[in-house]
Amino acid sequence: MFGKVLIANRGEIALRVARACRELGIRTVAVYSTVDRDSAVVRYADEAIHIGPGPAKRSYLSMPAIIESALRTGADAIHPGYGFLSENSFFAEVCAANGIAFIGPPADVIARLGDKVAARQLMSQAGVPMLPGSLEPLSTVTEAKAVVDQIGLPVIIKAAAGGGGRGMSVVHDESEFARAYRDTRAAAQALFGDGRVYVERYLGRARHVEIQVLADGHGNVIQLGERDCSAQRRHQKLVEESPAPGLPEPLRTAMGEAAVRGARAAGYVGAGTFEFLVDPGTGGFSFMEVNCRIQVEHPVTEMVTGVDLVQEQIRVAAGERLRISQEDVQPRGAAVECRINVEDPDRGFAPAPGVLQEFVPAGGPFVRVDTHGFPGYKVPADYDSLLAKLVVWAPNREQALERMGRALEEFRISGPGVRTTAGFLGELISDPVFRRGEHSTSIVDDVLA
Amino acid sequence: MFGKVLIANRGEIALRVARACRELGIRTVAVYSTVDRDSAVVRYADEAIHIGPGPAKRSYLSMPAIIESALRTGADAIHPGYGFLSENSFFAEVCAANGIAFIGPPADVIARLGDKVAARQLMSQAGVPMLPGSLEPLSTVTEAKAVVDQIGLPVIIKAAAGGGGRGMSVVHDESEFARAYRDTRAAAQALFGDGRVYVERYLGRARHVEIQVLADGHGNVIQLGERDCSAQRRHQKLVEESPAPGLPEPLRTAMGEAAVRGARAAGYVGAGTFEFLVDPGTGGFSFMEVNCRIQVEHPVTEMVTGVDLVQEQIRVAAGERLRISQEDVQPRGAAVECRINVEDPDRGFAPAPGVLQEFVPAGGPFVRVDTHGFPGYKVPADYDSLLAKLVVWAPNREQALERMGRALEEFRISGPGVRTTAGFLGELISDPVFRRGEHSTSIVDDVLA
Amino acid sequence: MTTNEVARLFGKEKSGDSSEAAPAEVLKQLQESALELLGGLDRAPRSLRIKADQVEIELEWATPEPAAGAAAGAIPGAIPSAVPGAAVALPEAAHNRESPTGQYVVAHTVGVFYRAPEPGAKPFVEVGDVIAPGQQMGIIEAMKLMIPVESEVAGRVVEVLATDGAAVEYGDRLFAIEPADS
Amino acid sequence: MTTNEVARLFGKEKSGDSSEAAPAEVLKQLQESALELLGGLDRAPRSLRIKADQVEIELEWATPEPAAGAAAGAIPGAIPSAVPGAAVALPEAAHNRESPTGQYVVAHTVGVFYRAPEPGAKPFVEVGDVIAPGQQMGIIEAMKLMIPVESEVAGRVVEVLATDGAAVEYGDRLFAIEPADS
Repeated sequence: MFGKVLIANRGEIALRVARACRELGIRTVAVYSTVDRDSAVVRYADEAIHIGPGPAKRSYLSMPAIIESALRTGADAIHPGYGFLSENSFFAEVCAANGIAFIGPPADVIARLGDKVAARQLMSQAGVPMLPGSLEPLSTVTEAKAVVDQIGLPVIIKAAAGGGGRGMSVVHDESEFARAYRDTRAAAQALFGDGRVYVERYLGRARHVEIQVLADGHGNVIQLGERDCSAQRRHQKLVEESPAPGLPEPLRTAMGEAAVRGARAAGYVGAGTFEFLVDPGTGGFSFMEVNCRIQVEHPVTEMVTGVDLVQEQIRVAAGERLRISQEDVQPRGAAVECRINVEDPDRGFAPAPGVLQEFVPAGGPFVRVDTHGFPGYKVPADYDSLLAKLVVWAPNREQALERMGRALEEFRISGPGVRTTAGFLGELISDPVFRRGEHSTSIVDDVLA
Repeated sequence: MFGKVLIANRGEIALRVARACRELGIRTVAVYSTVDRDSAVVRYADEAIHIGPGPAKRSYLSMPAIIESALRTGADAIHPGYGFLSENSFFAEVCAANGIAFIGPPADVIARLGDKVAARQLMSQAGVPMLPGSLEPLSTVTEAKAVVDQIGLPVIIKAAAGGGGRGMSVVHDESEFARAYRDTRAAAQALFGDGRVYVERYLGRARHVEIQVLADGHGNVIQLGERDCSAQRRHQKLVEESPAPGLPEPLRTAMGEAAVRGARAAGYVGAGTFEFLVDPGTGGFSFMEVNCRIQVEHPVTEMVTGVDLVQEQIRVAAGERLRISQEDVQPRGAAVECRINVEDPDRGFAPAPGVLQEFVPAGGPFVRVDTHGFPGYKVPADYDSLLAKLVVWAPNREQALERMGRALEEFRISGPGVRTTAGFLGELISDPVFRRGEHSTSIVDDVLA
Repeated sequence: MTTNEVARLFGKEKSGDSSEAAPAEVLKQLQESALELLGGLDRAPRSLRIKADQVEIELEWATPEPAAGAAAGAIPGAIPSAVPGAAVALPEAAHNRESPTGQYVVAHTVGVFYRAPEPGAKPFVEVGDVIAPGQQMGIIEAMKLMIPVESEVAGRVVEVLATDGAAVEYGDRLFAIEPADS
Repeated sequence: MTTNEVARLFGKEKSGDSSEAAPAEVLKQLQESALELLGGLDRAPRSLRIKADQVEIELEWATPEPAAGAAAGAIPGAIPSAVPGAAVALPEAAHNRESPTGQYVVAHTVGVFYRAPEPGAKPFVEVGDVIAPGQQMGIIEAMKLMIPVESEVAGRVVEVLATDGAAVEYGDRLFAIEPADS
C-alpha cells in the first residue's frame, strides 16, 4: 500500500480522498492555489503545497507544479479526483515516467476510452449495445449524410474528443444537417484541437443511467449497480439516485453485464463508470461513454452497497486485489444525492459565491454530507460551484425522498451574496413528476415548466 | 398517523424525534426551558412553547406544563425521548387521561418493568436467563443472608426501584454484608422513595450487551440485534457498537430470542431494550433490566439494520403495524458510536460547557452525526453533558474503528471553557485492549490504567 | 446563532400581497419611529429592532450604558438565570409590554391565565391596588390544576398586561408593578 | 467564524413580482436612510441593518468608536484578491522576509530555485544590480523543466531572499526590489 498520496484536486473531492487515505493509514499531501489557501483540505492534509494562482491552468492543471510537489514530498501516488487532470492520459504517463502511481486506469486505457470514436468501436466489438450510427469518424458531409440516410433522423453529431455534453449538435431536419455538421467540426477543432466527429441516432427523452464498475490489476471486474442521473439542467447533473426508479430487473442485469464486458475488453483498472442511455419507449439501452475517474455522484452507490469506492480505487491502484467479489455486492434500499451549488436559481443559476457566514450541514439518521464548506469559509469564484453533496439513504425511494426533503430544509447556508440551489432542489424532488420516477433527461425542464 | 407530536425533551434526542416526525409528515411542537430558548429544536420544530426555567423539575419534568402545552397546540401524541419523563408510568397515564398518545409502552408495562423485582419475576417466568438471586424483595438481613448463603459471594444488592447504575452495592466479604444491606435500603428509600432491595450474584468483569426490540400493538415483536455497551466509565456509556465483538453466534441468537420472549410476556409495545450481562468465563448471559424508551445509542442499530427505530416507534404508537418482519432484519457490517460530551477528561470528566465558537461536525462516507450543537450555540450547564453522537459504519469492526478515528480527529469543537471527550475517545478506541474487542465493563479502567 | 448581542429586526413575510404601503414610505416611518423611540427612552438600549411589513431596521450598540436600577443591567448579553418562583422583573419575552418601573409579575408556568376566582367574579386585583408579598393576583390553569399567581413583592399594580382567559407561556408578563420601596 | 468586522451591502433579488420599486432605487433610499439615521443618533451604534423588500444594508463597526458617516469607507478584513501572474508585491506568504520597499520578485511555480545557469557559474544577478523588465534573475526547476525567473519591473536588487537550491512554493519571495520609479 502507498505510504503517501498527493491529492491533485480541491473542494469536496479532495477532502473525500483525504478521508479515505486517513482511514487507510496513508499520509496525504494537499496542493492548493492561492484562493484555496484557507480551504478545508489544506487544514486536513498532513502536508500542503502552494502550487499556483487561482486560475486552474497555472495550478490544478499545471503538471510540472503537481509532479514537482509529489517528488518533493515523496508521494508514492497521485489521486486526481474528478475534472482537472483526472482523465488526462498524458498526465498519467508523466506520473509513470516520474515513478509515481496514478490512481486511475492505465494511460492507454484513458486515451482509448477518451476518444469517443475509438470507445464506440471497442464497446461495439465487446458486444455492448450501441445506438445506430457511424463507427468511424466522418470525413465529408456526403459520408455523414449517407449514415443519416441509413439510421434516420433525428441524429446527434458528436466530437470524438468531446464528452460531458460539450461539442455536440442535434439535427431534426435534413436541411439543417450540412450546416450543423460543419459547425460541430469547427467547434470540436476549436474546443479540443481535434475536429473528428461522428453521428448517431438521437434519443430525445431518454434516461441517463450509469453503471459503476471496479476492476483490479488481477483480472477481477465487478459492477456495483446503477445510478440514474437523468435529472440534469444543461447537461449538469442535479440529482442522482440508485436504484434507477422503475428500471426493469432484466434491463438492470443486462446493463451491469454489458459494463463488466466493456471494462474487461478495455483492460480497465480502477473505479469507472459506464454511461448509458435508456430508451423509455423500447426499454433498450445503448452505450454513451466511459468516465475514467471517480464520479461526483459515487456516494449514491456507496450508500446502497456499503462499498467505499475511493478506498477500493486507491487499493487497486497500489496493486492490491479487490476485497469484494460480485456476490458481495448486495445493494440495499435507495439512496439519493442532491448537489448543492452556490448558484442563484432565480438568476439563471448564475454563480453566487461568497463568505459562508452560516454553514450548518444537515445531520441525523441516514444522512451523509460531503462538503468542503465550513462557517467562515470564503467560496472562491474561480472554480465550479459545487459546495456540498447531500446524500440520504432509506429502505425505499419514497422514504429517501422524504428524508432528502427534511435534510435540504435543515441545511443552513448563508452569507452576503451567497445563494444556493438547496431550495430549488427541494422543490424539484417534491414535484409529482419527479416523485413518479418516470425520469428522462428533460425532467428538470418538465418540472420547471 | 398522528398529525402533530409534542416532543417533551431537549438536546440531540429532541432533534432526532423532530427529524423523524418531519420525514413522516407530522407537525412538531418543541417545549423548552429558559436556558434552551435558542436551541436547535426550538428553531426546527413547527411550534415551540416556553414551559419553565432551567431546572428540569420546573420544565422538562413538569407534567402540567407539558400536558397543557400539548392540549393547547392540539398535539395528538407526546414523544418523551430518553430520561426526563420517558419511563414515568404516571406520566403515561396522565397522557392517556388527557386523550394524548404517549409514544412508549403502555403505562402498566412501564410500571411493571420499572420495578426491578417485578421485572425479574416476569422475565424468569418467561424463561429469560437470570443471575442467581432473590425473586422477591428482601425484608430482613437474615432473609437476605440466606439468599447469599445459597448463591455465594460476591453479590450485588440492588434497589427494586433503581436502574442506570444508581442504588446498588457490591459485597465481596460476608462481614460487610449487613451494613451494605442497610445502607442500600436507606439509599433506595432516599433516592426513589422505595426501600425495597433484592440480591443477585455479582459478575465482576462481565460484558454489557443489550438487544433492541420493536413491538406493535398487533402482536408482532422483532429483535434488531445487539449492542455492546461495555465501554463505560462509572456506569456512563462512552462507546457502543454492533455487532458485539467476538460474540458467539449461538449466544447472539439465544439472547435475541430471550428478548423477544420477554417482550411478549410483558405485553411490550414500542421500542425497547433488553440489557443483559454476558459472562466471558461461562459464555452465559443473564437479564439485567428493560429500558422502556428509545436509547441514546439506538443509531448503532439503525446503521447496521437500516431500520429507523424512531419512525417505527412513532408508527406503532399510532396503532400501525410494524413495517418489517424478523426476516427483514439483516444486520450488515459494523457500527460504532462515540458519545462526545462537554467534559474535561483531564479534570475527572467535570462538565465543561460554554459557547461553541467553532463547531464543525465530522462528515463524509459512512459517518452520521446526531447533535444539537451549532456554531455560536451556548451549551447550558443545566443538563447532561452529551453534545454529539458520532456514529460510523464500515463492512467490519476494524474498518469502522479506523473510520471513527478519522472522524473524531476532524470533528472541531472549541470555545472558551469548552472541553470535550473527543480526544479521550480517540485514544480509547485506538488502544490495543479496545481493538482486541475483549470487552468488559472494566475496559475503560483497564485502558486508563 | 451568533452572539447574544444581536438583536434582529427583520421580517420574513413571504411574497408581498400587493395591498401594502410602499416600502419607501414604511421605511421613512420606521426611521422616524426609531429615532422617536430612542429619544423617548431614559435608559439607552443595547439594541433596537423595528419591523413593519417587508421593512425592518435593526440597531445595536457595543458598550452598555450604566443601567439605572433593575436586575437586567449587569452583564450585557448574559442570560440571567431564572430564579425559580421569581415573579418579578424577568427580562425575557421582549415582545411583552414595557413597564416604566421595569417590574412585573410573570407567569411561572404555561397555562391559561384568569384574573378572577371564577367566571363573573370580581378580579383578584385591579390597577391601583396595593399588593403585599404572597397576595394572590390571579390563577393559571394548567392540566386542570389551578395554580395561584402570587406577588413576591410589596407594591402597587400599575397595569394589567394579560387579558382574562389568555394562554400564557412561562415568563410572560401578567402585571406591571410599582414596588413599594422604589 | 465570521469576523465582526464585516460590512455588508447586498441585494437579494428574488422572484421579482413586477410591481415593486427597482432594487437600485430601493438601495438608494436605504442608503440615505442609513446616513440619516446615523446622523440622528447621539450614541454611535456597533451595527446597523436596514432591509426593505429584497434589498438590505448591514453595517458593523469594529471599534466601539465608529467613524462618523462611515457608511462606505474601506472594508476591514477584506481579502485582497491575488492578481494572476503578478510577480511583484504579492501579498501572500506572510512568513517571508519583508522588503523596505515592499516589492518582490516571487516564485511563479513550485520547484527548486537556482541563482545561476549551472552549478559553479556566476549568478544571474547580485545585490545592487540594476534590472530591466524581462531580465532573467534565476531559474526554477519543476519536473525537470527549467523555468526562467524574470523581473516584471525595472529596478535594483536590494536583497536575495531565497538560497540557491532551495525548494520554493508558488508566491515565495525570491528577491527584494527597489523599483526604478520609486
